[in-house]
Amino acid sequence: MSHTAYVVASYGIAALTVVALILWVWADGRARRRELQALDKAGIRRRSAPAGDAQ
Amino acid sequence: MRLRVEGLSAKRGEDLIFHGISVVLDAGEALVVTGPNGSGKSTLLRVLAGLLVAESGSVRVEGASPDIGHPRELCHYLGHRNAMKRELTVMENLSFWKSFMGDSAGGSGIDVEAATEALGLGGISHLPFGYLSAGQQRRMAMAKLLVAHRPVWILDEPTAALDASADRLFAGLVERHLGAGGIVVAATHQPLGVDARELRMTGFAGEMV
Amino acid sequence: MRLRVEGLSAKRGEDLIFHGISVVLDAGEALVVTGPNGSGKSTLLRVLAGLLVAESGSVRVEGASPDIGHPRELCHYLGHRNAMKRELTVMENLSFWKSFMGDSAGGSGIDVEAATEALGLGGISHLPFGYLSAGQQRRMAMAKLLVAHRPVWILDEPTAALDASADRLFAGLVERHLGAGGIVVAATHQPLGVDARELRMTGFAGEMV
Amino acid sequence: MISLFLRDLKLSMRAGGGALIGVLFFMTVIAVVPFAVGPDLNLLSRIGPAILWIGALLACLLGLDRLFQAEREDGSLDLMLMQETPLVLTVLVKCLAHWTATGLPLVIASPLLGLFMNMSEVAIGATMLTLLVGTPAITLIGAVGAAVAVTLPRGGLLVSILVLPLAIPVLIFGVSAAYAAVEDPAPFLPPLLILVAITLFFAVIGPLAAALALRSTSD
Amino acid sequence: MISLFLRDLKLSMRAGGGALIGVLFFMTVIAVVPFAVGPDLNLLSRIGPAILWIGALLACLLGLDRLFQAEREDGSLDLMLMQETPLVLTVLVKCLAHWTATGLPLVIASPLLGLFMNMSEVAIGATMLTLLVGTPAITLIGAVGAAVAVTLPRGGLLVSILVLPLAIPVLIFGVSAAYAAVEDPAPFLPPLLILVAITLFFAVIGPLAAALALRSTSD
Amino acid sequence: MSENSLAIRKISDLANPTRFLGLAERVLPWLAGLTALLFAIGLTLCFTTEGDYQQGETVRIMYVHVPSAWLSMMCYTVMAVAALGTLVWRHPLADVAARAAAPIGASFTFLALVTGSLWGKPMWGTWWVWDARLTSVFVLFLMYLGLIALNRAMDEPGKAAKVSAVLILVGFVNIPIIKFSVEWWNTLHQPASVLRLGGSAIDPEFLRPLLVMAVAFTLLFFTLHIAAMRNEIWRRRVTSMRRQAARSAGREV
Ligand code: HEM
Ligand SMILES: Nc1ncnc2c1ncn2[C@@H]1O[C@H](COP(=O)(O)OP(=O)(O)OP(=O)(O)O)[C@@H](O)[C@H]1O
Ligand SMILES: Nc1ncnc2c1ncn2[C@@H]1O[C@H](COP(=O)(O)OP(=O)(O)OP(=O)(O)O)[C@@H](O)[C@H]1O
Ligand SMILES: [Mg+2]
Ligand SMILES: [Mg+2]
Repeated sequence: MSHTAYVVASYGIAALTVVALILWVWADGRARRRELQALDKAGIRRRSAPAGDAQ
Repeated sequence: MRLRVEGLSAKRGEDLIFHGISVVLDAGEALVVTGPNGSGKSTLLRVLAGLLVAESGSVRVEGASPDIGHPRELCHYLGHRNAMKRELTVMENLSFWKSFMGDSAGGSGIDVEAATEALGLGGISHLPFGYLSAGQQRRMAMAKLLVAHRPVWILDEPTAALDASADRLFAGLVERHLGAGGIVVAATHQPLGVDARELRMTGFAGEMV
Repeated sequence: MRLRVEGLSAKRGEDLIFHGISVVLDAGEALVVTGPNGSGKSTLLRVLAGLLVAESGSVRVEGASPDIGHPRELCHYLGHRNAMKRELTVMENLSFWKSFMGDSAGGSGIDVEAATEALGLGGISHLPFGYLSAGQQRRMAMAKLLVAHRPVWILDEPTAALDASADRLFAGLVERHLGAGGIVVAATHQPLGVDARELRMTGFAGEMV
Repeated sequence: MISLFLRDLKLSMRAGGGALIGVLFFMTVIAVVPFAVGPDLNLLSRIGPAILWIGALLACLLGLDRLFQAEREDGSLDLMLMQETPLVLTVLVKCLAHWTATGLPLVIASPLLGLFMNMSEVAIGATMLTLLVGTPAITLIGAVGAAVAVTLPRGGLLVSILVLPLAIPVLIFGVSAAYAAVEDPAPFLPPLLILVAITLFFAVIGPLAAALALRSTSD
Repeated sequence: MISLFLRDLKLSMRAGGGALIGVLFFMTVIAVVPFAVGPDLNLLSRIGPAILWIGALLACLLGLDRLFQAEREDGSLDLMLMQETPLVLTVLVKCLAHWTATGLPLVIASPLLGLFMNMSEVAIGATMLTLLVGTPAITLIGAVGAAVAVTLPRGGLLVSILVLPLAIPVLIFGVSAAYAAVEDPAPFLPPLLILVAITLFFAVIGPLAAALALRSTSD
Repeated sequence: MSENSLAIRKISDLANPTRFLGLAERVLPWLAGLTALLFAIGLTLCFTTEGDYQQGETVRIMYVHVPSAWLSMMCYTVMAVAALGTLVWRHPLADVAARAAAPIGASFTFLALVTGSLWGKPMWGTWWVWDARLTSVFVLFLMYLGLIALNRAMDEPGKAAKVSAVLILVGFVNIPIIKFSVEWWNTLHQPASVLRLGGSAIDPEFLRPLLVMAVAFTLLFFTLHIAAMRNEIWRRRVTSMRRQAARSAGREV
C-alpha cells in the first residue's frame, strides 16, 4: 500500500503555500518600508505629539 | 438654551483634523465656520451633529429638557446630501421626515405645504424629487428644517446651489429661527447674510475671529 | 472655431423649458448662463453637451476638423457630479479619464501631476478620491479639464464648493483656456471672475444681456 | 415608525421591484432543478422542501445589501442616526418593511412552486409555514451584514458571505421541520419551535448588532 | 479602452474584494446546500451541476444591476456618452471587465466546488466548460437590464422581468449540457453548441441594446 | 475621554506600536533562525521514520496535516483574544494583531483541508465528505476568507476594527465544534489521539516527528505574525501620513 504521489503532493503543496506566505509577508514589509522612506523624503513626518504643534 | 462646545478635537482615520475648539452659543446666536478647502469645517459639523465621535472634548446643550439623551436629538443637520428620495414626491419625502422626526420640545414644525411656500416653491410638492433642478432640490431639503422643530440647526454649505433671491429667502428663515431663540451653526464660503460670529478653521485648530 | 447655437428649445418630460435660444461664440469667448433656480440653466448645458436631445434647433461647431461626428465630442462637461470614483486614487481617476478621453485635434492635455499642481493640490494625487473634502473633490474634478484637451468647456456651477483662493485659481485657468482660443459656457449663481457675455434664463426663454 | 414602514414599502414597490424580482428568481431556481435531477417525480418531491428553502434563502439576499446603503448615499442615514427614536427600532422597522416586500411574496408563492416540485399537500403546507416563520430571521441576520457593509460601494456579495453562514441554523431547522411533517417518526413541532425561537432571537440580536455597526461605521 | 477595462477591474477588486468575494460567495452557497438536502453524496453529485449553475447565476446577478447605475450616480456615464468611442464598444468592454472580475473566478473555482459536491471528473469538466461558455451570456443579458434600469425610477421591475426569463434558457442549456456529458443516451454537443450560439447572439445584441437604452434614457 | 483614560493610557504604554516595532526588529531574526532549524530537524525525522503497517507511506501526510490543523485553530484563538482586546480594552495593537493573523490562519486552514483531502482519497476513497469535522473546518476557512475580504474592503482600519472583532468572536463558537465534533458525532475522521485526556495514544515512533513539526509550525506562525503585524503598523502609518498631506495641501495657495 504505497501512495507516494499523495505524500509528495501534500508536502509539495505545503511547501508552496508556506513559501508563498513568507514571500508575501516579506514583500509587503519591503513595500511599506519603501513608502515610508518616500514619504519621509517628501518631508512628511508623523505628528506624534498632537497637542504641541498647533499651526 | 445654550450650546457649549468644550475642547473638541476629532480624527479622520488616524490623524487629528482639529483640536481644542471651544465655543459657547446662546439662544439666538449664529456661528459661521469658514476656512479653506479641507480645513475641517464639515468634520466639525459632523462631530457637532453626533455623526462622528469626538476624539476628546464635549458638546452639550444646556437648558434643554433633561430627558434628552444626546444633544444630537436637538439638532437639524443639513449636509452636502439632501436626504430625500428621488423616486418619491417632495410631499411624500417631507411628510415622511415630518412624522419620523417629530418635534423637539419648545416648538412645532409647520406643515409641508406651508414649508414649501416658505421656500418659494409652493405648488410643486407633487413632483418626484428627482425632477427638480439642483437649486430646487436644495430648497426642498431646507424645507425639512421647517417641518420638524429643532432648536439647533447645523448647516453645511447650505446656499451652494441657490440663486440670489433664494439666498435672501434663506437668510430670512435663519433670522426668524434665531429670533425665536434658535441656534445656527453653518459652514460657508460665501457670506450667509445674517449677523453671526465667525470661527475660522485654519487647518489644525480653529480660532474665533 | 466657432460655437453656433440656433433656435434651441428643449423639453423636460412634457413641457418646454426654454425655446428659441440662439448664441454664437467665437474662439476665446465665454458665456455665463444665469437665472433663478429651475429656469433651465442645467438643461441648456446638457443639451449643449449632447446629453439631452434638443426639441428643435441645432448646436454646431464650425471650423473644427470635419471628421467629428457630433459637437459633443469637442466638449468637456463638468456637471454637478464629479465623475470620479471614491475608491480609486485621484491619480488613477485622472489618468483613466486622460487615456479614455484622449485629446481633440488642436491641443493636448497636460499630465496628471501637472494638472493637480495647477489646481493647487499637488502631492496628494495618491489619495483615494473619497478621502478628500468637498472642495478638494471639486478641484480634482476640474483637473479633468486640463488632462484631456477639448476646445469647448461646459461647466455647471463649477465654483460651488470652492474657497476664495481656489475661485481665483479657477478663474485663472478659464482665462488661460480662453486665451488659447477655447470657448467656455458656464452656469453660475456667483460671478465667475472672468470677462464674459451673459445669457439670462428667465424661466421660459433666455435673453442675452 | 409607521411612516418609515410605509415609505420603505413604497420605495421597494417603486424602485427596486422588490416582490417580483425575488419571486422570479425563486421560480428560476425551481425551473432549473428538474433539469438537473431529471424527471424523477419521487426524487423531486423528496428534495422539494430543501430546494424551496435554498431558493428562498438566496432570493432573500437579492437587494438586501442596499438596505442601508441607499439610505447612506442620499444622506438619509445621517438623519436617522440623529433621532430620538432608538436606532434599534428604526432598523427593526426597516427589516420588517424589507421582509414584507421580499420575504412575504416568496412565502405566498411557495405553494405554487411546491406543486411544480410534486410535493404533497402536507409537505407544501409545512414548508410554507416554516418559510413564514423562518424568512424573517434571514432578513434580520441580513440586516447585520447590510449594516456592516454600509460604507462599501459594492457590498453586495460581501453581505451574502457574512450572512449565509449565520443563516445555516435557520436553514437546517426549517428544512428538518418541513421533512418532519411528512416523515412519520420525526415530530414536527420541536424543530418548528426552535425555528420560532431562532427568529425571535435574531429579532432582538439582529437589530441591536446592526444598530451598533451603523453607529460605529458612520463617517 | 484598455484603460476602461483596467479601471473597472480595479474598481471591483478594490471596492468589494472582487474575485475573492465572488468565489467566496460561491463556496458559501455550496457549503449551505448539504445542510439543506443532507450529506447524501449520491444526491449531492446528482444535483451538483444545477447547484453550481444556480450559484453562478446568483453571483452574476448580485451587483450586476449597479453596472451602469454606479457610473450614472457619480456622473461618469455622462462623460462616457460624450466620447468619440462608440458607446457599444464601451458597453462591451464594461461587460468584459465585469465578467473577468465576477464570472471568470467562478469558472476557475468550479472544479474545486465540484469536488465538494462529489461530482465525477467528467461532470466537473463538463460543468466548467458550460460555465465558461454560458456565464458571459448572463453578464451580457444583465447589461441590457442594467442599462434599462439606469434612469427609470421604476426600472427595478423591468430589469427582473427582462433579465431572468432571458437567463433561464442559458441556465437550462447549461445544466442539460453538463448532464448530457455524464448520462449516456443524451448527446453533449448539441446543448453546448446552443449555449455557444446564445452567448454569441447576446454578445452582439446585448451591447447594442444596452447602448440604445443608455442613449435614450439619459436625462 | 472619561475618568478611565489614565488606565487606558497605561495599558497602551505597555505595548505601544513604536515599542512593538523596536521589539519586533530585535526578535524576528532569532525567531526566523529557530524556525528554520526546527523545520530542518522535523523534516529529517519525517522522512527517516518508517511507514505505518496499516497506512503505509501515507502516514507521513500526518506530519503536515495535524500541525496545520492545530495551527488553524490556534490562529483563530489568537484572533479571538485580539478581538476581545479590541472590544474590551481598546488596545491599539489588538486590531493590528487580528488583522495580521487572518491571512496566515487562512493559509494553515487551507493546508489542513488540502492535506486532509489528499489523505482522504487513499484512506476513505473520496476527496471529501460532509461530515461534521470536515464541514466545520471548511466553515472555518470560509470565515477566515470572509474576514480578509471585509478587512480589504474597508480601507479605513479604524472603521473595520470593531465590526470584525464582533464577527471574530461570533465565529469562535466554531472552534469547539471543530475540536469535539469527532466525539459528539460519529464521523469518519480520526478521534483525537495526541491531545486528549488520559495521555497520548499514539506510537512514540510517530509522535516524535509530529511534535517537532508542530513546534516548528507554531514558531513559523509567530514569526510570520510578528512580521505581518509590523507591516500592518507601517501600512497604517503610511495612510495616516498621506491623509495628513491631504489636509495641508492647498492651504498655502
Ligand atoms: C479534508 C479533510 C480533513 C480535515 C478538514 C481534517 C481536519 C483535522 C483537524 C481540525 C484536526 C485537529 C483535531 C484535534 O486537534 O482534535 C485533525 C487531526 C487529525 N486528522 Fe484530520 N482532517 C481531514 C482528513 C483526515 C484524514 C483523511 C485523516 C486520516 C485518515 C486524518 C487524520 C487525522 C489525524 C490522525 C489527526 C490527529 C488527531 C489527534 O491525534 O488529535 N484527517 N484533522
Ligand atoms: N431629471 C428631470 N426630470 C424632469 N424634469 C426635470 C429634471 N431636471 C430638471 N427638471 C425640470 O426642468 C426645469 C429646469 O431645470 P434645470 O435643472 O435646468 O434648472 P437650473 O436652471 O439648472 O436650476 P438650478 O439653478 O437650481 O440649478 C426645472 O423646473 C425642473 O423641474
Ligand atoms: N470620509 C473621509 N475619510 C477620510 N478622510 C476624510 C474624509 N472626509 C474628509 N477627510 C479629510 O479630512 C479633512 C477635512 O475635511 P472636511 O471635509 O472637514 O473639510 P472642509 O473644511 O469641509 O472642506 P471643504 O471646504 O472642501 O468642504 C480633509 O483634509 C480630508 O482629507
Ligand atoms: Mg465641507
Ligand atoms: Mg442647475
